[in-house]
Amino acid sequence: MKKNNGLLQKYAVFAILILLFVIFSICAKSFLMLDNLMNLLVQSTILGIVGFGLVFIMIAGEIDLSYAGSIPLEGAVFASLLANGKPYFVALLAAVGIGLTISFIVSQLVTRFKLVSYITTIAMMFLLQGIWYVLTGGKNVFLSEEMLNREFIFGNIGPFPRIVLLYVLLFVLLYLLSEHTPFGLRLRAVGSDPESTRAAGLNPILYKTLAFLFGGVIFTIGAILTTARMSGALATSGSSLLMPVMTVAFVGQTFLGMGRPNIPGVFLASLLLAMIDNAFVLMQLPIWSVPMANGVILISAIFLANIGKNEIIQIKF
Amino acid sequence: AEAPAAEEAAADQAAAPAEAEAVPADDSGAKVIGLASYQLGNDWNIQVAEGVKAKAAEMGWEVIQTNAETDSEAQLTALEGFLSQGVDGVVVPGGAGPTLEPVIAELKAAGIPVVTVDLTTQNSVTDIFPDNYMTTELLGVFSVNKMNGVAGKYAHLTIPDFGWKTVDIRDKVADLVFEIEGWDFVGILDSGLADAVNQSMTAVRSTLLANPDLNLVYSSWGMPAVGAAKAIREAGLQDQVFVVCTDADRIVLAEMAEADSPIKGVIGQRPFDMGTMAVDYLQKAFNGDTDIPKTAFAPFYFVTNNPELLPPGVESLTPEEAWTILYPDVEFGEVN
Amino acid sequence: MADTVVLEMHNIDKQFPGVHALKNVHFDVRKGEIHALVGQNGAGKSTLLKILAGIYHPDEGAISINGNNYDRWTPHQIMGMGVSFIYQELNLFQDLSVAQNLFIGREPTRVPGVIYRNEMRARAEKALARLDATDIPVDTLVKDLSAAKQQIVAIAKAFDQNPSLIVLDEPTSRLGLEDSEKLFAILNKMRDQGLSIIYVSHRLGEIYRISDRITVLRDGCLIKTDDAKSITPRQLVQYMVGEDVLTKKYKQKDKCGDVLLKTESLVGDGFQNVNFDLHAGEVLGLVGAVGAGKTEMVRVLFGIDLFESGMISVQGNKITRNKPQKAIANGMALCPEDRKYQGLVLENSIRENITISSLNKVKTSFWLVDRKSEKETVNAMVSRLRIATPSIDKKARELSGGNQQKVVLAKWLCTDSCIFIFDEPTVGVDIQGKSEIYDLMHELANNGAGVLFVTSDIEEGLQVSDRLLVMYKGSIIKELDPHCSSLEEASLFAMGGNLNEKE
Amino acid sequence: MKNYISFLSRSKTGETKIGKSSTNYGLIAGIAVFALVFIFFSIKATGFLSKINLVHNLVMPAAISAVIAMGMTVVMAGGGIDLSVANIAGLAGLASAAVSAQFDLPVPLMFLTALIVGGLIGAINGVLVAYAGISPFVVTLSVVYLAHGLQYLISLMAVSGTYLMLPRVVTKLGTNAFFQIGFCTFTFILLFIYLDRSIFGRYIKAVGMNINAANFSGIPTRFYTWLTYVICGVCCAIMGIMLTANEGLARVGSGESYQIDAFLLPILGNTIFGRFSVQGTLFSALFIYMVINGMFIMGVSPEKVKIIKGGLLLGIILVSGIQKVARREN
Ligand SMILES: Nc1ncnc2c1ncn2[C@@H]1O[C@H](COP(=O)(O)OP(=O)(O)OP(=O)(O)O)[C@@H](O)[C@H]1O
Ligand SMILES: Nc1ncnc2c1ncn2[C@@H]1O[C@H](COP(=O)(O)OP(=O)(O)OP(=O)(O)O)[C@@H](O)[C@H]1O
Ligand SMILES: [Mg+2]
Ligand SMILES: [Mg+2]
Repeated sequence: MKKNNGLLQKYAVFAILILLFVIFSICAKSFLMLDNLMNLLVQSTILGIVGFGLVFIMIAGEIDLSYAGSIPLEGAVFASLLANGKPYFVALLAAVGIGLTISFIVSQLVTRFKLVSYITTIAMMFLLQGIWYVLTGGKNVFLSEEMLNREFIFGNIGPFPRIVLLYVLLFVLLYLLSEHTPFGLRLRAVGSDPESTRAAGLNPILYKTLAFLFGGVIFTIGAILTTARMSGALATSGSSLLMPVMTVAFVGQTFLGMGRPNIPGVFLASLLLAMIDNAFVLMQLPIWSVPMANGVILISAIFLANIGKNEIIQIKF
Repeated sequence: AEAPAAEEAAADQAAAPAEAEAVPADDSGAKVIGLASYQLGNDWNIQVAEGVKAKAAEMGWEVIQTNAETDSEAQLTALEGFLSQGVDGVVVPGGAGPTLEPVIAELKAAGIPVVTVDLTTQNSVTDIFPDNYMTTELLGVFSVNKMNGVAGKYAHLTIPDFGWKTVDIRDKVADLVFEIEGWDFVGILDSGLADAVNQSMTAVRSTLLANPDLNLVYSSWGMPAVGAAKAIREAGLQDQVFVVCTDADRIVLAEMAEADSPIKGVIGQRPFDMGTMAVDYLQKAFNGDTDIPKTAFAPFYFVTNNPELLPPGVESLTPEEAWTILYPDVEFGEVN
Repeated sequence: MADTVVLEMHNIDKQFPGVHALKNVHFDVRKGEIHALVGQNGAGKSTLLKILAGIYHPDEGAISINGNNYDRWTPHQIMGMGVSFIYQELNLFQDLSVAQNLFIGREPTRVPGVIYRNEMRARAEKALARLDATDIPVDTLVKDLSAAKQQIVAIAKAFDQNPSLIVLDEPTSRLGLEDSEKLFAILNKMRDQGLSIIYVSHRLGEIYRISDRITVLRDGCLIKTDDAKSITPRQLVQYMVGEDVLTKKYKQKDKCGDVLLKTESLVGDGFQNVNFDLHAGEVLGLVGAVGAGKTEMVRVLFGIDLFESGMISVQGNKITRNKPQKAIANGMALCPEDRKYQGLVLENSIRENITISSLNKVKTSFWLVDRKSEKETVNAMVSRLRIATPSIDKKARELSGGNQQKVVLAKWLCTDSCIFIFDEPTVGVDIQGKSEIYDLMHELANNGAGVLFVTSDIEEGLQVSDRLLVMYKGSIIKELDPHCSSLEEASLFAMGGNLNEKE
Repeated sequence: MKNYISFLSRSKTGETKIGKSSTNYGLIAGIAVFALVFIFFSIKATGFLSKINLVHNLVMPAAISAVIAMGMTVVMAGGGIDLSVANIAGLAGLASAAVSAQFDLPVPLMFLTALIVGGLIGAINGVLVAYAGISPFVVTLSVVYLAHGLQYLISLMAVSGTYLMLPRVVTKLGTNAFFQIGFCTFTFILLFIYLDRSIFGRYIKAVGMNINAANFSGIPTRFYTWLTYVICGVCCAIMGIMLTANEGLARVGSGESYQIDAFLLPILGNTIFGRFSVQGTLFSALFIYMVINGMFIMGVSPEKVKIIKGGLLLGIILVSGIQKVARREN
């Protein structure tokens, strides 16, 4: 009911991003170097892409935390196939196929059986981690440079690493899809009120399923990029993404005062996180200060974006 | 790094620390080195980092330290940061070798020498290891002697598939040693990394229940051994089951100090010295030395109250002695 | 032509757990008629319509639309047949803009797959203009609109789909006089163009004004379908209720007690300069068009929102920073406008809802709830207010609207309140329920409480109140004596006119 | 009570029907599955029924994770969520170990320190959620980072910067089943009374289910929202004490292996019991730990246990989901 379009709220997080950028440029030598900035972009890429996947599902009003289980699994399948001399596209297809299968199962559990997506996808995460173990015998699968063709993914086009271009491309496409197409609008509608969707003649089950499948494909892209970056599939690659990805998805909600899951927010939030990590190392601050700064910046950004709203936000289970 | 490396170990053991004292500080100006720790969650890893920092301070170098908290991607990120920052040298204690290989290669290409501790890489100047082959074998011999030459039944506590090279080697060697001796293997028990004491306590309790005739718990690092000891004491089986492990953490030594402690043999590594060794090798690399071994081994102590169970010629320390050497600032038995 | 049947629902039967909501109901609609569907709360009207919409599946029965028969049908099919719905609980997306709401599911595109925003806005403006609702900005989020405007958006959406049959479930319950009139005009025009309309309402006046035929449901059974002209209002009420109910006139009370509630030049968001007294023993009516600011003022009185300036005094205590706890401690009670989201915790049992504000009275030592005395209190309330439920442990969600309203009232009767504020207590409540609520208000007043009765239905305001305040655009512009004022006079004030102008 | 309405002068109009709310099939199914699994293990897993197994391997670990999950239950019942529970537990344990090392505090004071630290962090969470109106997901996520940083800061007090060892008295207590189970029982009883029987519990549940209606009913919603986080923080601290005493040491990251349990158990309890309740959480804890323990004795490897745990969870949720769908179809 209250008008809440103040400049501060709208641009607070954006302002913090800029402010930190300026501070870091001054305080951290070599922060502004092109090399470092490119590093920073590369480092935010995987986080951001997996975040895009999560946000798509959040736009449809659900959440999917199973990525912490599916990413290592898809990575392992991808890497083992490559290691066994299978062509690139076969490995790729297999990984995507697995991602789609997992997402399809999750989506059916959530939509047809009306299961709460938090708990369903956490259970799924456990299950997938177990399956990962059985499939790999518990071993990390490493790939050599030749098998991986790492250069193909991380090489540059002009001054820009390919992976960064891919990231920006995905960002633009997904932004258009989520904000400017009927599909995106309907996902939002389904997310905000599934009952009314039915009344509007749209099938919420269909749209939620599509959102999960879409998210699943994006998670798979994340899995493949992770595998490429880590030169192999690691057991820990999923669980170490769990928290940061949630962070970018939630912090992203406050960008531009949208107050709802959105793609540009994830993009900027992933940059923000990568920037803090990067600059703190450059400034040689003590180890304990990095998590503390993360916490303080996160909370103050959102505090500023929230001033005047002041109503208790509740979680639906 | 394969088995024959164990042979070279003896020579390096003696040589490395001796040299450490000998190398003088570099006058050619202060260096900046990056220290990209994989994790800082136990005494061992902290001590490596402390060793690096102490030695670097002595040389008047600056150290930039990062902590990946077991996230390989964070460690990779840190190394990429060092690269774009243009540090003079890098020390990498722990981590997943193949993951770091590309960035270490880039560092090498940029003329920045990298010394790793506890992981195998191709493009580093040298990889420093505790001599896990020899130490684990010693623990095996010690255990057999403790059983008067009879093979018994043992359980193996570790963090499966953690990608921690040292632990991997210990696991493999241990299982090999015990298999050759004809021991009965009960199974791998997962200690986990967080809350390892607690988790291994529960695991060992259940194992004792299913295998009342267990004789030995072999633990590939320190904290789970403490959990195992607690579980064994709780079941009143101190006389039947004993524990051997690697890592003379304070908590392990404190546990050993208990009169009825089931922990009988502990390998005390010297992580601090591994840290100083790393800096020494960097110094050599800066000086353009060519005789740097690709794999270097660090010295260790065998800690036990029963030295008679060791093969002849192997020196050992009592827990008190080990404590005073490893933790000179704290009085033995004092908890903090 | 008037006899062509466009919709026929055959032998519809529907059971919910514990409720037989529809029993073998037959219902048909002809081309070009307005067909009123009436019945008390819980009679099954909304259920019948939701079955038509394909939201619920009937246990038995079939439908035929324009001669096509269906045994099982989906919302999509029904919409494809040119049927549009306006539900009792508005089915708008609160987080989407007006334009997005209007065109969800049929978004205009220029480049295939990309929404053509300008076109969408323009068409939204046109759709709203058809209802003379040009004051609704098409880019605002629906949640930022007033309830009345949301209703208009829903209607505009339904009309814009060029339906051949349109279903309206209590559309005027949130509309003001002016907007209702506009709606009737549009409906009449549509009918004349051959459109069929199903119209649900609890307001008898409206039903007779616009409907051609009337179907009466009672307890899930079909009672009567006939031409509007051949049913007298009295008969209609009889069909609905099953017995004869007379509209009572309440006797004017001669003596009034002390001032319980007093405001002086109260200013807040949505109203200004409000002065009035509420005395013990009276029912003070407050009427005004929807959007006049009544709810805003009431929220401030109860401390939900803060006021900007002025003064509130309750039983002689001046209040500066008000909040609900303080208001309740001062003896105030509010039955809010939106009983489902403000009055009740729908997932909680009736018992828990009734005692939530008076737990202090049913606690034992250490703040534990004394379940025995709680049960006694609740049982007494349930039987006294005749709340129709098989058990006090049933969820509030499972009650009909009128009964939910009674639960809210029961909650306040359990507290030590002496000032009762009712904000639109009879919206969506059937005739019998309404008269019970009126009786209760007068009973409270007769026993020495002060009752502030807020309503947009000026007729009931006149019928029930002892004194009547009229609010217009946030100000109280007139105090009327309901016993000697006419409906026309009161409505004129509520619409901002005054007698001088009229002369 | 003032007599504004006639019946209040005690004209009791007949006893009204006292009915039961609709049968909770989830609960029946949950208990049945629990019983079946218990019987299965009793027969198949040697030593499962022994006292030491039931007490030390099943109930004791379940007790530790139940305490942290019960704290989360209170928050969830109030409509919030707290991602920082494990970190608060670790921080409280570490802080108490640190003060005990620094000032040689007696054991009760050491425990008190932990409770104060836990309560304080909980209060910060609560203020930001309830009074500043920030999403609990974001607030508690930030506190995850903050608490983690603080843990590092405190760990600098340790000899070599890793972990702090606890006094021997505490360590002895920590492996004592009475101590562990006692702490859990105590927390359970308090919270059970608080949530299920007291007027505050009613308030919290009303706030959790419909904060608007709670406000209109005169419940100070902000205060009670705040309170749920404080209670949760204190529970985390209790769990931190139980865990660190059990381990004999406190270090950065202590308690993190319980993060998932804290999240899962209340939701599982909610699925089975139909609402957030400490009894549901406790039941879930016992259930999960029974399965883990039984599997372990039967020689299933830890990783397979993970599959079985995930599958079992999915199974239970699926049953509740099918039941929900079936009820709707009715
Ligand atoms: N989803 C549901 N689950 C259980 N019972 C329901 C459900 N929906 C409606 N009912 C019950 O079915 C009966 C008919 O309800 P319905 O909403 O159709 O009445 P109505 O005539 O529209 O009343 P009102 O005038 O109050 O809107 C009522 O007893 C109601 O409690
Ligand atoms: N559901 C709602 N959501 C958001 N704002 C609302 C809502 N209902 C009302 N408002 C706000 O209140 C103002 C007037 O509302 P409303 O029409 O309810 O006033 P009222 O005088 O109380 O009329 P009535 O009580 O007859 O409904 C609107 O301009 C709007 O800002
Ligand atoms: Mg209805
Ligand atoms: Mg109103």
